[in-house]
Amino acid sequence: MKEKLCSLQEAVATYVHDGDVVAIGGVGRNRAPMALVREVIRQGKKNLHIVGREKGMEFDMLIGAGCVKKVSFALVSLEEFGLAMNFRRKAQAGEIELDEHACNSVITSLRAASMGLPFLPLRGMFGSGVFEVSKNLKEIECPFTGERLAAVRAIKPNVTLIHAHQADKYGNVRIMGSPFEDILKAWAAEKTIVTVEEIIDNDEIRNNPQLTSIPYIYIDAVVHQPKGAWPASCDSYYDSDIEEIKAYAQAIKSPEGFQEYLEQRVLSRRD
Amino acid sequence: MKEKLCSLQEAVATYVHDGDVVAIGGVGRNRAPMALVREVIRQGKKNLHIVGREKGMEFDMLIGAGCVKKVSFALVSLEEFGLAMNFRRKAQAGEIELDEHACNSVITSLRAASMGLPFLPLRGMFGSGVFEVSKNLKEIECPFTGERLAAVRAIKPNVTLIHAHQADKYGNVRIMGSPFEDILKAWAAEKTIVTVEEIIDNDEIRNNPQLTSIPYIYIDAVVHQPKGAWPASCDSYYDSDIEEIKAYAQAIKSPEGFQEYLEQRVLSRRD
Amino acid sequence: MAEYTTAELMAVCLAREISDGDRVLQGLYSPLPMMACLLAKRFHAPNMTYFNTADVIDPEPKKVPFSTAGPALQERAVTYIPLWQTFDLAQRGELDLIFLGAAQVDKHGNTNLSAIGPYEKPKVRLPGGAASAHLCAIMDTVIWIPRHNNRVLVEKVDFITGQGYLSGGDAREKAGIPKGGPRKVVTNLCIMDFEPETKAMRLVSLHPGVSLEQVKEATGFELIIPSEVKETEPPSPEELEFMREIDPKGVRELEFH
Amino acid sequence: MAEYTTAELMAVCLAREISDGDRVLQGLYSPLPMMACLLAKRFHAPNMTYFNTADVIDPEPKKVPFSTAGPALQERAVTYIPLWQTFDLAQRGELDLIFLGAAQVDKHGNTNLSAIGPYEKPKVRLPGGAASAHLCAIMDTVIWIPRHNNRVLVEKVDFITGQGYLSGGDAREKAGIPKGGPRKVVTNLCIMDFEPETKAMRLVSLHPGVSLEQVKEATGFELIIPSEVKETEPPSPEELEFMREIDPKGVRELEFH
Repeated sequence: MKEKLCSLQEAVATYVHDGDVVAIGGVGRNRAPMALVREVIRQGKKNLHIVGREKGMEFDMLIGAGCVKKVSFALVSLEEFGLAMNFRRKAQAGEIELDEHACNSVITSLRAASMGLPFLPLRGMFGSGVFEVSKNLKEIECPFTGERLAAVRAIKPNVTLIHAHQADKYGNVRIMGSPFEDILKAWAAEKTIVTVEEIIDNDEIRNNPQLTSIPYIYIDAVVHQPKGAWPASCDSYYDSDIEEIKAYAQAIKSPEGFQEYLEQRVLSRRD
Repeated sequence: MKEKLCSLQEAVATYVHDGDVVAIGGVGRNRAPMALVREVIRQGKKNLHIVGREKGMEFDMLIGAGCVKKVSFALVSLEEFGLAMNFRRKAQAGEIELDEHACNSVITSLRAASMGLPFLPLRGMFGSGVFEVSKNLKEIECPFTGERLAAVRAIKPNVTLIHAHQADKYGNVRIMGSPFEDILKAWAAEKTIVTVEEIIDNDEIRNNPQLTSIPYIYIDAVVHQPKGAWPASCDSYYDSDIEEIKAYAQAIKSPEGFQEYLEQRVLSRRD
Repeated sequence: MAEYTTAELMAVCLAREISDGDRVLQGLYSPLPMMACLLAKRFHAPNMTYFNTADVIDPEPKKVPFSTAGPALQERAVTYIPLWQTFDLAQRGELDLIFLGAAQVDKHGNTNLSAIGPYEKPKVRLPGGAASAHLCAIMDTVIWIPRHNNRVLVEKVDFITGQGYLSGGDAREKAGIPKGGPRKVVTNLCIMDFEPETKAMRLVSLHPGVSLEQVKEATGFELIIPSEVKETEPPSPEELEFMREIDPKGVRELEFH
Repeated sequence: MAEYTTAELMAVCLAREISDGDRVLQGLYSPLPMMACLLAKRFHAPNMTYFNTADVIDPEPKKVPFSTAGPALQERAVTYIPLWQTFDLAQRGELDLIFLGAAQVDKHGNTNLSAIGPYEKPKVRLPGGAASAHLCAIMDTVIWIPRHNNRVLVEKVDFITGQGYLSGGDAREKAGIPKGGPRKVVTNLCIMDFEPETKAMRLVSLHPGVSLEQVKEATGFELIIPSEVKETEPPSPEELEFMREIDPKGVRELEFH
């Protein structure tokens, strides 16, 4: 096992490249890897294809900051705090390519990649416009039963960004709460960066192997980043920062408001 | 949540029926649900289609006892203690139907069922006689890339039999060691019976939800059966009983020897 | 009778769709479904199984969180379960019900959360339909609409994100998605279901104080009005007390501001 | 030089096939591969990743168990990993090596663990090939044979359970399984590899004390004999000491009784 501790800056500089397919952890505003997302923006990465299921502020921020070319998603929203206005504006202006999915079809895309397969079958989908407009969903027949199924094309991320609770320096990661698709995303990706609240000893890992959510083989960089999900929540460590999210929801109502937020809360700061 | 505690006899009488597809937990002689297997034999179940990856004494015993019509398997062996002679004899005599697999194709059969799909794709398999002779493996093409893949037909067990470490009375199960395919088998099956070393309180489950391997929704009967894997091992509770397994390996060298073993060690006893 | 808000009434209407023993999934940004699951489990369906987007089964939260995937919704759960496993369960036909929101719903129960106007050049790009294009095709759904008006309840959705009965009748069977479909639509004004033959939306009950005319005017298509239209049963004092105790911050009211 | 058994020599031969950083899976009923992984990790490949059929990664057992899926092989592991996840990893091309046993192996490295005689009416029904029909098609393998004789090393296997180079040459490519294939065959007499063009088995080294004639006689096909045939390097005293410490009950000798 090799040591993989590095800084946020180094992790993003090394493993995130312009044009990459980037899977992002968490759901809604829960365990979103916000420090990593802000660093991607500060480093001015471009033409990213971002992938996630039900995503919020982090997708909207990357899109607003001009880092994104394509979005594979089932939902982009700030939940009860309002609309992801950067997503909406750029989508309406045709400035981002949308690869719209159902939750389970985008999950299945990642699942196919995690299994090393170019596609996986899925039930449902027929009759939805999402199926009809998609280039990544096709109809197939079961070779045994003749049933009609959807085929879902694999999405293999170049890099996955996640925030977790604990890891040792080799990258044995513990998620101490909802797993979401984070584990699947780490399996599927070529490289995975994890920010963690705490670095723990390898002995702790070995004394409780049941608690290891992602073993070191799937992890390429470990960044010790307490509060790395802020203003998103990190189960049992902190809840989401409602005031900050409201401020964001307010700011993105105009492009100027977003620009100001970006300057003040992202570009002129360091995580 | 409903209480699901019952006796071994009751569990097998209620949930295992002649002709059932039965998935059996454990690997080799590790965490094989031996008490359940012996009870299935005592109740004289017939025409079972048994399913597992790398199986040992429990498959051989069921086959020898005349409970089995069909076997889906990748390996049946007593490992270093010798051959599964009942399996060999009945196979050679054409008295059981063999559905031979690679480990991953039989796992994929169960995985397809656990996903509610009639088949799943798989790489590899081409060039093997296993692929050529199988009715449950076919060649397909990826609808996106054109790649040739194997399609693996789902196997949906009517009932899965597993032995685990702990459960509450509702069937929230903890496997405190190697998971093998036990979890997958419980997901895939219509019904699952679990024997456990210990019954624990529901509060213990709720205080450590990370440790629940199989939630109650997949479990239909919980049997408190300490040493329920004997003579197989149960990780961290006991190792396999080498002397008993050697005795079995010796006994099955002849049909008469097996019959004697069956009488003395299974039929005339209760677990 | 105790006073109650429209949100509280709608929450109990959703809860009543849950039978004892049902397996129900509550999605993201779903405060009313969250309340409905907790209500059902507390009162009439103690053996229902509650799955949520905090990826757990049967939590016992002391207070509900703002985000319906928030950490508080994990409390005292029996297990963590990634959503993909719950979807597998749905695909095996073992999930009984999911609640759906929508920006538009049409007379056959099709829902739109993708785009207003043409899909490729939308006038308004919506957030996306989350689980709907998959789950609506394979299981029963109940749709909740906090703002019943004729921009939301439309003759035909601009885009089918979640499958209702498509063009009605046996259109689902023909499309290859025979199972499930929308069972009820619960709005701030009334409860509706679907007429069995045509699969067109039909009034079931009016909420207390709401008139038939009010509903007709707020509905962008011709709603089937049966001979008998009941009044929706209001929440019981016990249900109200429970909601107010578990949700002191008023998460259930968030969609109604 | 220290005395050693054939099992010990074979274990170090297998270990030498593991490079630092490799990801290696040890299967069921695989005492020598188990020893090889532990040896490699202890000596020349500390950064190899060791997967096993006890469903863990990188255990640090104090003593090895009889069953190579036994509980002792979980000790101080970094995680549990069900085998299906390890197979996913293999399918993604991220597993570097697996060791295979066989009842028959032919000159192109095809292995048989299914049946002697016709498959449908076998003279001898064998236990089955475990992972081989899947993994042999997608990755590198090393075959170990404790009993090198001409009933085991045959011109053509009765049944291909695990794919070697099929009929040789570019047969794998033509069959649609271009990646991987058997790299070495390690027996109780010698080490062999495959001639790059024809993919026919070729002698690499003779174990100390074994003659070329002995190997030729024990091989059921014409083995390619290169101009230079080395002697297999014996285990070092440190390797022997390690094996004897970790395996006092002689699990490594089980196949040689």
